[in-house]
Amino acid sequence: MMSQRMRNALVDTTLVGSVVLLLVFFYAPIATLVAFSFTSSRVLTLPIEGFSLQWYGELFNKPDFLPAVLNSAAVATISTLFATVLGTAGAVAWVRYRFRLQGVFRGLTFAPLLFPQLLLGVVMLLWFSVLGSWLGFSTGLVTVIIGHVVYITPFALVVVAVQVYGFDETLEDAARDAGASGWEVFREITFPLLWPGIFSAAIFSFLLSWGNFYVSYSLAGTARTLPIFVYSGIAVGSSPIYPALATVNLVPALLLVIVAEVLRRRALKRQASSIATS
Amino acid sequence: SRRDAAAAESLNYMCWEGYNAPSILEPFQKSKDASISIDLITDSAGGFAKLAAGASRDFDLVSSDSPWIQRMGPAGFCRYIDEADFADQFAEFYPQFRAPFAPLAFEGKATGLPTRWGWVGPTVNTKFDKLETWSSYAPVFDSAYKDKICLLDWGDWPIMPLALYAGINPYEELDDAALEEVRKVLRAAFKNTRAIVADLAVAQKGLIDGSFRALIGGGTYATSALRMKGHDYIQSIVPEPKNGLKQGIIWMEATGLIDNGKNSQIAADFLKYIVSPDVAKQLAITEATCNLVPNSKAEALFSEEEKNALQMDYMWTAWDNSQFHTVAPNIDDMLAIWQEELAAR
Amino acid sequence: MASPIIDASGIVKDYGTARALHGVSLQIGTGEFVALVGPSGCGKTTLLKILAGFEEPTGGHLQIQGKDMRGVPAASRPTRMVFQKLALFPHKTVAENIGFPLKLQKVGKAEADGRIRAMLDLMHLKPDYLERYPAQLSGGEQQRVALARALVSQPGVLLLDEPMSALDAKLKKSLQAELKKLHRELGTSFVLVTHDLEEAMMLADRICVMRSGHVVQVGTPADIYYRPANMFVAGFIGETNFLPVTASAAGDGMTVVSPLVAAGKTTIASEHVSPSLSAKGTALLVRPETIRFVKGDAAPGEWVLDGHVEEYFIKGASTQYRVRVHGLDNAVILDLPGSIVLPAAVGEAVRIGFDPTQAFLLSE
Amino acid sequence: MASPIIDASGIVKDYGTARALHGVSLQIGTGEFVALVGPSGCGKTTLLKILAGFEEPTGGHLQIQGKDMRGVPAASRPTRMVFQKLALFPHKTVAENIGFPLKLQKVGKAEADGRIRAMLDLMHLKPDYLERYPAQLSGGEQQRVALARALVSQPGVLLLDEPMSALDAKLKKSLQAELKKLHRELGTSFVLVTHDLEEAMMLADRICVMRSGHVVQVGTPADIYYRPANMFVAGFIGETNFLPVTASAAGDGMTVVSPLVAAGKTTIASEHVSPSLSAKGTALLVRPETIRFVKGDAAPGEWVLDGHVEEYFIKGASTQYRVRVHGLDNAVILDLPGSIVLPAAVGEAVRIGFDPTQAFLLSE
Amino acid sequence: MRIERKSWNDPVFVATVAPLALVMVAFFLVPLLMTAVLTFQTTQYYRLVWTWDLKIWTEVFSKPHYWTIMLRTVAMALICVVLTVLIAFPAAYALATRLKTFKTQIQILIIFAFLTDAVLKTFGWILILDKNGVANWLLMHLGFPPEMLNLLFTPTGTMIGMVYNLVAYPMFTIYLSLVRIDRDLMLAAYDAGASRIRTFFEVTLPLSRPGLYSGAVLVFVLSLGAFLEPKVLGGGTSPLASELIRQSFETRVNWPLGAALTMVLITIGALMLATCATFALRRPSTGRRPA
Ligand SMILES: Nc1ncnc2c1ncn2[C@@H]1O[C@H](COP(=O)(O)OP(=O)(O)OP(=O)(O)O)[C@@H](O)[C@H]1O
Ligand SMILES: Nc1ncnc2c1ncn2[C@@H]1O[C@H](COP(=O)(O)OP(=O)(O)OP(=O)(O)O)[C@@H](O)[C@H]1O
Ligand SMILES: [Mg+2]
Ligand SMILES: [Mg+2]
Repeated sequence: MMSQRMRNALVDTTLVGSVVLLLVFFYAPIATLVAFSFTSSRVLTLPIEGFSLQWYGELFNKPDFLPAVLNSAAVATISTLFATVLGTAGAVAWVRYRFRLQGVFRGLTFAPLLFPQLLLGVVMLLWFSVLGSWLGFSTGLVTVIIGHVVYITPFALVVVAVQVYGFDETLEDAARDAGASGWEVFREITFPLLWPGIFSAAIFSFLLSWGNFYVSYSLAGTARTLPIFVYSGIAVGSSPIYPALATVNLVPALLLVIVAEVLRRRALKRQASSIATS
Repeated sequence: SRRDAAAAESLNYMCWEGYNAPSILEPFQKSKDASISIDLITDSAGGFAKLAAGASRDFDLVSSDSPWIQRMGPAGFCRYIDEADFADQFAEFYPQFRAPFAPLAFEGKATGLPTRWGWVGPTVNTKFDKLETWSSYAPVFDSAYKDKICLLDWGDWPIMPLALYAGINPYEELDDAALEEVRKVLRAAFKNTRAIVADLAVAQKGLIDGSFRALIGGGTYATSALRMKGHDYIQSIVPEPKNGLKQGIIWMEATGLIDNGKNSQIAADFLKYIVSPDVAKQLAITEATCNLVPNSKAEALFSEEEKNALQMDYMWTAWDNSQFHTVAPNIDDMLAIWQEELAAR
Repeated sequence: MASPIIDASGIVKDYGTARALHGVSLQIGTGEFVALVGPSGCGKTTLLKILAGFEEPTGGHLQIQGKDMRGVPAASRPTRMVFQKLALFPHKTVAENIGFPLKLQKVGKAEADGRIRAMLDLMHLKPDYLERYPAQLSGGEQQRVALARALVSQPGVLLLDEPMSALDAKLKKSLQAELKKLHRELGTSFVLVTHDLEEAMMLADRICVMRSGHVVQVGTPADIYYRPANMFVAGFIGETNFLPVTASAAGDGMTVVSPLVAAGKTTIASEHVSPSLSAKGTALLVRPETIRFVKGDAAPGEWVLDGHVEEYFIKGASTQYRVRVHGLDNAVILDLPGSIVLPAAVGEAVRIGFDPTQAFLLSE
Repeated sequence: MASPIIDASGIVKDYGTARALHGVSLQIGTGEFVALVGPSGCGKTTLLKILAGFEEPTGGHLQIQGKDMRGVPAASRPTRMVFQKLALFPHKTVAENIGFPLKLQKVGKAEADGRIRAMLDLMHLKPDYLERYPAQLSGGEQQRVALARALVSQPGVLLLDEPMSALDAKLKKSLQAELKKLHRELGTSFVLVTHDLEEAMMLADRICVMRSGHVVQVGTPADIYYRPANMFVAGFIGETNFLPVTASAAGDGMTVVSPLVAAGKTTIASEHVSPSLSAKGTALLVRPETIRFVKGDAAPGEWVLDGHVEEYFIKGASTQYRVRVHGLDNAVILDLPGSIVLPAAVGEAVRIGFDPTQAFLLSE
Repeated sequence: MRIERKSWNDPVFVATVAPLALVMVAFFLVPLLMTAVLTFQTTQYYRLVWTWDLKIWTEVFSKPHYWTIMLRTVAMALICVVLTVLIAFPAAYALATRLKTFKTQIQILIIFAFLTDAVLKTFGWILILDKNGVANWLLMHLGFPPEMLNLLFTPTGTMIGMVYNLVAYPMFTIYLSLVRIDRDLMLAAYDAGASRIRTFFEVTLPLSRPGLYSGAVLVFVLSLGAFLEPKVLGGGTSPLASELIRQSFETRVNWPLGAALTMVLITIGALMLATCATFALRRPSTGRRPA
């Protein structure tokens, strides 16, 4: 029989190992892309021939690359905002409230999850062109955002619902008792306590919006987002500019990781010094 | 952009990658004081679907595969053009493309102008296979090629060559017996198929490293860019006629004017511009793909390497041994069979 | 009461099919200090929550400051509550927790800081706890933070649900004194749920005794202790000895006879007789501290019983003896002032005596 | 102690940079009942958690049943704990909560059911609570479920962190009696953290008094109460009066002189003198219950002080008087046996007296 | 958890619920109804013809291959749910309990892995999984026989891609549930004599159910809609429902068929979820009976 301590060590190693393996898993294709982005050959075959940075130059020289990045960022930011706010409200209504027509509300806010997104885009386009001919507008970034909000909000809702579930409302009682109005209770208690869920929901919303192709493609009109840029390029044969794009993507991640580490170190130092002086 | 606001007219243009090259668009925008917004198609059917869902209201021009342009006439997305208005352009075309040009006509009315072309047959890597091996589609069904065949998942493209091999001309009206033959040939082909890919990059990579011995349904569109980069051991050929039935297929891209009620003159000007020799040359050689163009005057503008990449010495042989890719009357039945056989695999 | 600040009548509360309150009526005067006591699960917390507005009563009426409270949210009521489970905000520091009501009232930063520090002093908390989170405090420290949060904004009615159960004796004493002082100074009404009877008796103007959703008796500490409505109240509030007696009306008072005592017949004045006395089954309530060991002669009129010491506990200020007496089911409990030299050992035969006229007569 | 079941020596515990325990040493004998008392935040819970194996001590040694406990997980220790915050499993019913340790021991269903029901009876919980979830119980009911869960599997050492703070007096008494009975019957060691000094004195064989991470005194209840190591222990355990005196060695005992009392000089036997007495600042500890109102003559040797009644509290079994005496900063506290007729009113001039030879001499 | 009854007369409540409800009614319900209406139409010359007949539904119910693909999709989705949860749980648990120091960095790295375009990453997987790709190349250099792994263009390849793209969802939802569990509860279980594994199954796992379930639901619905992975990594030879719908919609330009298949997919998904929900909710997950 294994000793208790060895077993614990084994469990710890397994757990930490699972995270490490997961990170390796996540980054395996990305690392491969990064490696291939420096090839001097146009065709991506092993072994990698030569080294060059030409694809980075080509990527940034593509006239529609930067606009696509900007559009994606704008769409993702705005959609995230809406999806998170609506999803949070929806999650609270799902889990904590009982009201007339709740079944309908639940069905309506959940169903988009089940709707295949490529069809969602086309059917919404159908509807927007009807609306557009009545009200005189064309599809563009605004319709993309609406599409994303419809598509993403249910995801945000589910993620926030995890946090709403089992919420200790005596804390809200305590705040109300201290004289807080409904809004103050929300701002001071409910929101901060739901924050981890809301934050995760926001991140998921952003990622879903950022990476969405089909809904954007159907609703964007002549505007382009990053996935549209990638898709339409790759469909006719890719060159290493797309792996180069994957590398470019990593830069902010690494910067953020470093910033987080610096912040953590600084917080630790501050804490230590404040304890020392008190 | 600032120019959008300043420009006299703006055009919304749905097209394949390549048509949107700045070197093509910029001069036109400057000379006509117009601004052009691009929506890139990722596959022809998808573009059609998008227009069908109502996007046709917002577009002025479309460049896509010829059968889809041909469909856009009766579907009501494209306005028919008067071939007389484009007499100067037709005059510069190779004779094969001159008006009246049936492949782009519906009930005698033209739906657009051809802009690029090529042929579909087996695409092979001559480092692995001799060209003669592929003078017929037979290896597709040969167990020696098990798991080495790649079909390109571009709608009807991969179905047509296989039907031709089965002795069925898919561009004619088909009866149930003929459809049954198509079903059999698809089923047989799927046995050796390693992958059905929609992504040229994947197909090209497999072809170069030998994991695919042949691409079916891609033709020159899938390979000319590779040849341009020096991989000229990759070739698209057209098999010998079989029992009198031509086994190759000529594909073509065309550009049409979208029927959005504006009847824009500038759109028609662009149509003329895009088939002019200088522009055609640029359209032929792009970063992603290289293709032939119908304008005969452009031929003089190509270098020797470019001609080699485009397999120009082979083009009329291919033409002579090929069917023309148009709207097949029973395409929906064949696609349904394709779906069914795939599901049953 | 001229104008009760809280006027609850016939409050009923059901949880699903279980009834937690069966028509509770209670008036609390302005500036009054009322203690709520009763066995665990009798509905004390439920009643407080209804007063504070966290639970809607299933039935009955509730007025606070003369206004009907139906549908009035907790935030709009002049009540402030200390929760039994504290309900400290886990994401706020101690300072933010205590300062929360002030923040809501938009009290200036400087003043708020001052008041928070004053509360901290009052609660004997170290100033460097201000930046800690509740999870980093001990149980008693958390309770003090909860108390501070409720007190800091000087509410109209303070509802306290066992606010001092996790505090040590010394601190409890000092906070009890502070609470009493605050109560006097602020003139707010206090409703205190407590299990500590000494606490209830020391602090409250009136005590309300509850039992399984009913109010059994409301009265001053002396009423409750010396004139309990029935054996439940008597037994709940402090230790008791019940001596079965037969009673008969005799002029102003009652004549009682005990079969256990030799000269067991005496007359008890009417103020020592429960008003709700019923004919069948009467008992004499003899408090442990009124019984003594009879060493020499019995005092005149004293009832004397023979027994032997079963057990004793040194409780500190007093020593508790349990004396087994022939003819009684339960041991008789005596509370003698503590002393280093114990008056009797286990097993020793003793005589115990008490003055029956100082005892209280009630129904079983 | 021959073979202590728990032998902790020099236990140190740091939370970040804050030190919660500064080298605590404590031996607990097999079958012994030890109570842990001390001000809030002194480290009682921390010590229990280290014994149970939830926290690794920063320093020191811990042996349980003779085995070193370093790295031994909680599950493998013969200890069972009742948590201060209960830690009932919210997703399990009452029956599942109580039965959890049995389930882990693979006790058969029938037997487990029987034992769960027995615990339920013991804890005065209704059988229909079995299917409820903890959130549907009152605070006291939850505490009883937590107790039941700890007791059901009859552990070797039971660690109780304020297990009865939310219980009403009557229930507390009855559970205290049960706990004492269980302790006798099972022969397990009990370590009880409590704020209720009466509880500690009644139940424990020995009491360990802690203060800000240190053990101040360990001893029997009588030791702690009558022979406190210093003023902190004295003040913490029960009410105290300290009379400043000057002391000088006199044969076997000490001669003490009080400037406040006319005939203020007497000799105190050595067993009434703290062993750790230091020269400077000595005080006489006079327990409130040993002081009386002197109505007629003082008894021989009695020290008498004049003062007036500042306040009194009816505490039930006793009545507390606070008498202001000229020359003393704090009011003198008296604990008189309770009675319906009060012996003195607020403001009344009184004489109070006590026997100085029964008082205890210690350092300030 | 206390459940609050709300009335539509309560303005605050209306303000919380109405915007979402309105967005969904205006931009989802209408398209959904349009989809339903579409299923009763036919096409001619790639244009819709308004007919109101049951032709499409007859076709859907008479052709078994649609149902084969639907079943395959559901099976793949269920496998994917199981795999992602099995992978995500230990990682989420480690993140919640062990890796406190590097938590933020790990989270950032995971998030940014998802900022890279899915198409690109899938392409990256091709470069890895191909017979002469990175994985086999590495294995060969480690002394394994050449071309040992043949995962590309197989259903396993599809599954790798699906797990890759979806595992982050349950990981985050489970993490959210785990960090909320009071540590004392685990201590209480250890104390009662439970091993770490037993504690995990008795306390940690049941209390993390909200995260587990919602993560599973997200993975399930997203797997039902998976199209990229089967098409690219699966080599398109065993298409799933989304690809079927795409083909009907785009290649065949048969919208009524695509719409009908969509309705079938939604119905199957909803039924599956409803079944699982009744099963899962038979036992309450936070100790409060479902009200
Ligand atoms: N997680 C923590 N982080 C920092 N400090 C802590 C933490 N837990 C406890 N402390 C501190 O350690 C000291 C001892 O805490 P402990 O909980 O042992 O006290 P206690 O004696 O049980 O008090 P109480 O009677 O109030 O429950 C306290 O000052 C407390 O503030
Ligand atoms: N949410 C609930 N669902 C069902 N029954 C409940 C609920 N809350 C309380 N009860 C029951 O209502 C009764 C009264 O509960 P309450 O909390 O008011 O008791 P309490 O007097 O405060 O007790 P304690 O002194 O133990 O805190 C108890 O029997 C309890 O079991
Ligand atoms: Mg309560
Ligand atoms: Mg504690």
